[in-house]
Amino acid sequence: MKPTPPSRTFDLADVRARLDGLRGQQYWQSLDEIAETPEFKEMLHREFPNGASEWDDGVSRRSFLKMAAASLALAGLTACTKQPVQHILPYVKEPEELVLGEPQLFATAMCRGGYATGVLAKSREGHPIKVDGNPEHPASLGGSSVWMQASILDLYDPDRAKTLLRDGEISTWADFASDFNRILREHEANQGAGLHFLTETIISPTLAAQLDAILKKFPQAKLHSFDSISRDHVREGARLAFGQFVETQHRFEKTSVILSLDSDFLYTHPLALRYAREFANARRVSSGKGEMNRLYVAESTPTITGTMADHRLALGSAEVEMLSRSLAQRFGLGTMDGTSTKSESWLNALARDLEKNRGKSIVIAGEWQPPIVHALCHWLNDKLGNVGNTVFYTEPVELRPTNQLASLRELVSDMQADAVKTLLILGGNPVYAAPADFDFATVLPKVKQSIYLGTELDETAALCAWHVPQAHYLESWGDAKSFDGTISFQQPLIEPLYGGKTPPEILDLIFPQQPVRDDYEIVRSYWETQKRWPDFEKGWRRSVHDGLIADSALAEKKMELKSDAIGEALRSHQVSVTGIEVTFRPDPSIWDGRFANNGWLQECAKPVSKLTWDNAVIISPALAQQQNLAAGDIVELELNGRKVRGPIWLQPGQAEKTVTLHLGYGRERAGRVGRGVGFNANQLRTSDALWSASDLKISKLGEKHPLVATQTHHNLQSPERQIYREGTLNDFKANPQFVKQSIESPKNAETLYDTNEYRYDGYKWAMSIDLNTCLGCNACLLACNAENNIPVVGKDQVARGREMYWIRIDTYYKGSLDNPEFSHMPVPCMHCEHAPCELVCPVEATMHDHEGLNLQVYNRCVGTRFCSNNCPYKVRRFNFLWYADYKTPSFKPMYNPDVTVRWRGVMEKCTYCIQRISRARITAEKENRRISEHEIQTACQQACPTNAIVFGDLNTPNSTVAKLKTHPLDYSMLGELNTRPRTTYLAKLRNPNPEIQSEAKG
Amino acid sequence: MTREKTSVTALPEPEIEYEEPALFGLMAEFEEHEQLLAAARRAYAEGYRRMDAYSPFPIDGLAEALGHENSPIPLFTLAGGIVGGLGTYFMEWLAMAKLYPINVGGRPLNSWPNFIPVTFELTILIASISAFLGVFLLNRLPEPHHPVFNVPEFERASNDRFFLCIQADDPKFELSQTRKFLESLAAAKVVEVEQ
Amino acid sequence: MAQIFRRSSNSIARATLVGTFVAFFGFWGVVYAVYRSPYTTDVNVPLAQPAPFSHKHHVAGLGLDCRYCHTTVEKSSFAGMPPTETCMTCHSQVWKDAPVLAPVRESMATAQPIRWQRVNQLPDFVFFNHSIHVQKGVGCSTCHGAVDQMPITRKVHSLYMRWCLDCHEAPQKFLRPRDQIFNTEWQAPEDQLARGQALMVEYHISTNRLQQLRDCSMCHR
Amino acid sequence: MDTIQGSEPRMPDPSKPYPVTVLGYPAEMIGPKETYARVSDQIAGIPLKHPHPKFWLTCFAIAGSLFLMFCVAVGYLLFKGVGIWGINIPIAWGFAITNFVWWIGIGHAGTFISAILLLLHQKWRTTINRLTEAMTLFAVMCAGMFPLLHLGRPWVFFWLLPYPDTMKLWPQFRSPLVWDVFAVSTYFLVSLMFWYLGVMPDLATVRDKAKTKWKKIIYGISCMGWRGSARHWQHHQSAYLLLGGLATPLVLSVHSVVSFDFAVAQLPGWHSTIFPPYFVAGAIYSGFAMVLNLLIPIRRLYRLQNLITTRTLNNMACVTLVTGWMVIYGYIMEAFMAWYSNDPFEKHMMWDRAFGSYGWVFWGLMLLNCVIPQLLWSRRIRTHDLALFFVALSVNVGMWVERFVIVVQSLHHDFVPSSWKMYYPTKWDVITLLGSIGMFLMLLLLFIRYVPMISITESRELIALRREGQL
Repeated sequence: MKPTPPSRTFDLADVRARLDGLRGQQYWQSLDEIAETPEFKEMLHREFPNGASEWDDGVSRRSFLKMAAASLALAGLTACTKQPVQHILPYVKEPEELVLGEPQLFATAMCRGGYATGVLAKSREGHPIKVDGNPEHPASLGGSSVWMQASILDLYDPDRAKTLLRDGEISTWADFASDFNRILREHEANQGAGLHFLTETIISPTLAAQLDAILKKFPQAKLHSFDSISRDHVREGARLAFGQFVETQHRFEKTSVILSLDSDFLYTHPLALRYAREFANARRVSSGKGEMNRLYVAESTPTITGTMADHRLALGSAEVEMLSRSLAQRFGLGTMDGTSTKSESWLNALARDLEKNRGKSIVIAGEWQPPIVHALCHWLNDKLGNVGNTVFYTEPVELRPTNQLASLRELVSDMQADAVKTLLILGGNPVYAAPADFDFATVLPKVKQSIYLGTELDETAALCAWHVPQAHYLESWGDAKSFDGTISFQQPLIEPLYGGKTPPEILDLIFPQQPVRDDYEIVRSYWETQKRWPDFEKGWRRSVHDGLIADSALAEKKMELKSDAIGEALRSHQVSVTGIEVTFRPDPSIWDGRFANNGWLQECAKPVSKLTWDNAVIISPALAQQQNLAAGDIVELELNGRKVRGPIWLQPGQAEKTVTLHLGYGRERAGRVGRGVGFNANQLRTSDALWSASDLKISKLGEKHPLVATQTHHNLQSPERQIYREGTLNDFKANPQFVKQSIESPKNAETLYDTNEYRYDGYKWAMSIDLNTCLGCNACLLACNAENNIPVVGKDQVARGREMYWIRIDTYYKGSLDNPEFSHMPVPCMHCEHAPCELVCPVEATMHDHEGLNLQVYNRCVGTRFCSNNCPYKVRRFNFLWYADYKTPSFKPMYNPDVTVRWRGVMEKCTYCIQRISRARITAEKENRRISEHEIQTACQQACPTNAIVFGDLNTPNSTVAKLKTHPLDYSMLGELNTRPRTTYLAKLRNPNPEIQSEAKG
Repeated sequence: MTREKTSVTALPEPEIEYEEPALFGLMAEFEEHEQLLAAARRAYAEGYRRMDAYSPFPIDGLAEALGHENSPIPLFTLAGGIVGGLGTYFMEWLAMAKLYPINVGGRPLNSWPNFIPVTFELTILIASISAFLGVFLLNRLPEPHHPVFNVPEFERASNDRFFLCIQADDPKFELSQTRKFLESLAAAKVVEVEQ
Repeated sequence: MAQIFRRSSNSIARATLVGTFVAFFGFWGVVYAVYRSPYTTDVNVPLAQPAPFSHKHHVAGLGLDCRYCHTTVEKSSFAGMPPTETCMTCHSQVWKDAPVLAPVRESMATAQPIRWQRVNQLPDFVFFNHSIHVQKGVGCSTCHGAVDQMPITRKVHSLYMRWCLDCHEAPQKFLRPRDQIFNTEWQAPEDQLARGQALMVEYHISTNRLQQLRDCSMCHR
Repeated sequence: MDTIQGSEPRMPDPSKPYPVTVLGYPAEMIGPKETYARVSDQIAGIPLKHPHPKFWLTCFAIAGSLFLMFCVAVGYLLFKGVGIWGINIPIAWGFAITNFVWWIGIGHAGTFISAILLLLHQKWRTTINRLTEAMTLFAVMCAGMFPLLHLGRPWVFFWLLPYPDTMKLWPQFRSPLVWDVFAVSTYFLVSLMFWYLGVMPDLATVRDKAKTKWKKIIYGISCMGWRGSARHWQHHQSAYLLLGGLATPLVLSVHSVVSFDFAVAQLPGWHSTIFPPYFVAGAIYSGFAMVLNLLIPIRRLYRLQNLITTRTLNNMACVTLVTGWMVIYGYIMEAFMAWYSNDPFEKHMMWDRAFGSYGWVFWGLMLLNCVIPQLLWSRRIRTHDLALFFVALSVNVGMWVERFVIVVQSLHHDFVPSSWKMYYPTKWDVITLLGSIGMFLMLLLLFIRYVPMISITESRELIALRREGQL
């Protein structure tokens, strides 16, 4: 049933007309849908001519016929085949404390951009299978980021660097050690002149100490550090405001007004997990207290933070600076000329609101905003009396704070001048990530003795003489600070799978001592010298056990603000933007590309756009209309001479004249997953414009590229469709029951059935999801993937609508096309008590148990898929093909042994993590007691940084979930169908500023 | 066509022993089914009992004319239907409510409305099967060999001719007598049927 | 026309008709029988093992407790298989150089595990937990049979779902007092049902829990 | 005696029109000159001396090759999984179920004609019931395959049957899919028995007309030694009548049960009480259309106009028209209910059906199923072979499209917009559909080649009746 080919082009005026036509609380979804251009429909045909992929699956017709015959035979036999013979291989010497079949938890730490986040890693039969936040750790508080959850897959990634390479030839650690010694001996002569080190942001005390020692030994040696998502602007901003590097810390718990100037503090900030928790706590509304904070966001492209805003302005990067300037001006700093008129009234209202909430507000700027904006934030926070209340300063967390861009530039110029004899690159991937104008790829080969320590065979590895595989953090000992300064420890859960090494181990070779020390000895001996604990052994063991040193957070520090300097800076350079602006941002899934080979992250739908397996040229609908562009059009972007090609994506809420490009894609040398996916935005990114630039030229090439989003309709169609319910804080105060006013589910008595036939009087599991605090950050989705062995299906299958997530996050748009309101809605299985799916299953493969769980029995399922058709929530997932990866050996130890790996042709869905329930139940049963409330957490609940998901037993009096079910905002999705869902929602509340709201109405 | 009722007066079977005759019987051939019907009536009135008529299509009243009792097939069918219906519902109830009771979407264990379709279908099926098998049992089919096939003309019995065959083991059968009698029935032809 | 068929063909025809009918159902009957036969279930089929370990000798003869080797049976889902060390605790002294123990010594020497053939195995989609069964009064021999009488270990039950349900539907038929769990000679007393009922109370197997024992989620996840 | 030349069938003479009744309807139910012998010769002659081997072989070659494609498609399906089709979540049912419903529908005409019309003493059914019953059998065979093939794990289909398995589990008798299993298999078996009872005496005729030994033997066995004795006929007739009586509610039940697959579900566009009658009407609609599509060429090629008369076609056309209107009523009711219920989901479903992504399919359906068949109001169309053939064809296609709309369109926009997707069939979907048609035709061709395709016995009865002046 091919749809008719596109008859008309994408007409946004028309779209607008339609939108204006919509009345009341109407949501809409992707623009394709609302404009009803057949692009999306077309896409599938063009990219995947029907069934094409079926032939080129590497199966020749001949072998296919053979196998077909085989499978037919199999088909006949499966009824009565014998199980294959298995073997039991017991240990020769059994390790202590290991109980086969029981999980072990270890506290360790994961670093992103150098900053540590404490994690608890779960190990089964000696191999790690899951990573979660460490509740004791201030940077995690138990919450997870997508990267934490996905890191487990990186550990078992079959494409990791497996061997030492010397000029591409397999080599040995011994060879490397000797060669490295030779190199060092050369340098000893000249005190290390020409010996350069390139590291990422240094936050590990041990590493820092080693580097100090090295500099002592080789005074001429040079250290450089570079992180492609660097915080240079933050540093410079602080220097501008205070004359020195300081770290700014925020306390969102106490705030009532927050202004984010292009800052994604809920997602990308090093302390995001904690900020998210604090932010959510200040936002959660119980029937008792009717207070919540108000978030203003000005940003160029919708981010997680932006979607949570009560008032959001879609402004280009430069416009954000203008905004901050004119805001500062309102508080009496500097004079404004380039006033951004369009947001005048907005700004006034905001100013008044900030003024009203002195000492209870926060102004925060994004890493990508120029130093001046950060300085202005410091000034404003100071002016508003926030410093000391909601904002305070500490010593920098980094151990060698430096302007990374400058330091990289220095390295590059040295290399060009052939001044670099030996370059030791510890991690990172400079060849891919360095600014385009540095042309790292061509200068690096000039260095004869280049050594690269990296996890994968990436672009940098290819150009270095030595490539030493780097150990995954779950394989290594180490230490690092988290953003608040808390010292955290890494401990390995498993021997390096491929003999990977850690930076300390490499650096340690510089001080030849016999025998060569491993990372454990290095880290341990460093801390031994620190004299931190009276009884070292005790303190050390304790800290390693906890994964951190208790209250080692940095102390607050009084700072002297240099207002005149800021004013001077304001005057000295003026902000201006001409033509179309381009902004570069780390990708919400694969960050700066270091996660490019991670299938889970590639496939997980990006927070707002729901794109998978691609990055795109994100433009505003208005711009698209102007340039007559539609989603999927491949365009050529030109930025002062540099060119790159990519597909267009229309993003409502995108700043009108700003194009956003996500970094991390277009990797030429990554594993089989990440290679050649998307386009490389770094090719436009130059050192003078790391985050944004003006005068971008867009030219349409007339080709198309299929962009695959898991959600193509962001529109709730009609107000009667009360799937997502929301209101304002004032509505709520006026009438706490306002959610209930709308359609409600039938009461329990309203049934013809005997209500006593099924009484769930043992446990009665249920879930409550708070739409008010859900950020839509995907952590739950990734956690679910890891916990439940959910397969990656690939772009083609996602395009066909066959993604396998057990919990999905729906995003609905509401209001104007240019600046809509966003709503996130996580949807797992509802575990309906009157489950429609169960009724229609012919073989009892899905049914209820006595605790009210809606079960799916894979081994009984014959795959009629009727259950999915009859599921109003469409939360069931089907193995249309053989999705589970049985072949790749390295994945076997990753699978959660408590969860069946599903085979072809069976239905699957969220089980409320039944394996965890069973484990807890067995433990409780053995002790003849009830399961206590916090014994069971579902994977999604555990991962959620804001505790938006609550799971528990309704029969446990005043359990959190039982309480939430009585919350006035509680409602069940599609309850009117009398499905009696066990998963219910707390309606969303927004807290708009009355002034702005009224104006918007008027 | 209208059915003419013929009063059947059953004569008592004489208990005289006959040794197996080499002859199966005498067969008269007719051209029209009315003739056959008439002949059958005459023969029955004459007192012949062990006889049968053959026609290329069913002729109303022929069986009665020959004094065949009504077919018991309706009873078979009824019995089959009852067994099928009750049996099926019982099976469903047993499986769903007794042997392995499972909470399916909160529906009652004995969800009788949902059990009706299968009950209905199997009622029909088993009833039909009994009717079908009835035909075979009562007609003692399959029976590819039968003396009447020895008569060359008989091949038209499935085409356009009608036959009446009086069997030799009929108590009233007497070769010459019976032959005369048959010829008197305006039969196109009378032939002997060997065993 | 002449007769096409001989007289005998009548009986042949009928026989064939009935025959096909019987054959059809007979075939499925056979399939069903095979599926339940030792051929498929391996019940009572001794498997070849690298070393001819005899439970009869170790349990009945020497009186070793099950838990001496299967250490985690009370703690974990997995009963535990003895590491080579455990064997060597004795066999470094007794039967030092018995040829049959060569594989064990070799394993110790080369630090390579012994490859035992698995006797009782469940499909991957069945999650069985030893500890809870032991805890709730299901004795070893209830499922594993009189291991103490097995020179070579074999399976004694099909381990089909139907078999599991026998107990999950009516535990009272099988439950034992705590102190008898590891007693391989334990035999059900005449009044087992009554005792079983009492034990169910003792083990907190309420009616609700009993029903729950038949939930699919008990074993399939 | 040489059968075919023996009785030259009477061709309608274009110069003078066929005899008509007072109302102007074609009068002939069977050629006037027909005698017992002539019908026997003509009909039994076809299996014995096949008159048109050339066209038969061509058709068989085409049907056969389609069938081979089908085998390949099925092989690949079993080897790769249902993922080779275009289905996804939310549209988890695609072509397979559409084809299933379509074939089952087609399978309805046979039993309708042979059973219901039998009970209603519609004599004109006599000369077509054999063929339509055969068609029913083959259509149901095709239909029956799809529910099995569309399973994710077809090799465990037997879990849908009740038997004491090693898991102590039973089929879930609340599920319409289980009802299907029983409904379809019952329908098939009953139709088979009904058909065989009918064909048994005719096989005897063929046996007696056969010249060669082997033909005699084969037909002799297959007719079970039928002698046409009064006792045979007595039991035969009573069983035949009873089966007719039993098959009648069956015909109505089968498609009702099939409709439950949808009506029982909660989905807007499926969850509707009108489905059972609406489906049954639709089934007979498409069934009659298919019969017309088969009869018209067959009676031409085998020159059977003297038996399958224009009157027969005319009557069938009338039934088609009537059932067509029942279906149209169904459509109207669906739309009305969507509006009347004022249920947002129903309303959107209806709107989307007409103006959404699949709107063009819907309007196509309207054209094929509602507009074109109105031509049947005209007698000239009803009695004109070619015209009638194409109208019937449009109905057949239309009914397939209707099922597609019900299955796919309803699924692609259900309750929660976030999961709305499109469905695009792959080449495998198409091959499977065509392949099943190939299989159907192949079986049918074999049937008309080796089995008398018109009931000789009942034709004789017609003649007898005429001779008694009862027609």
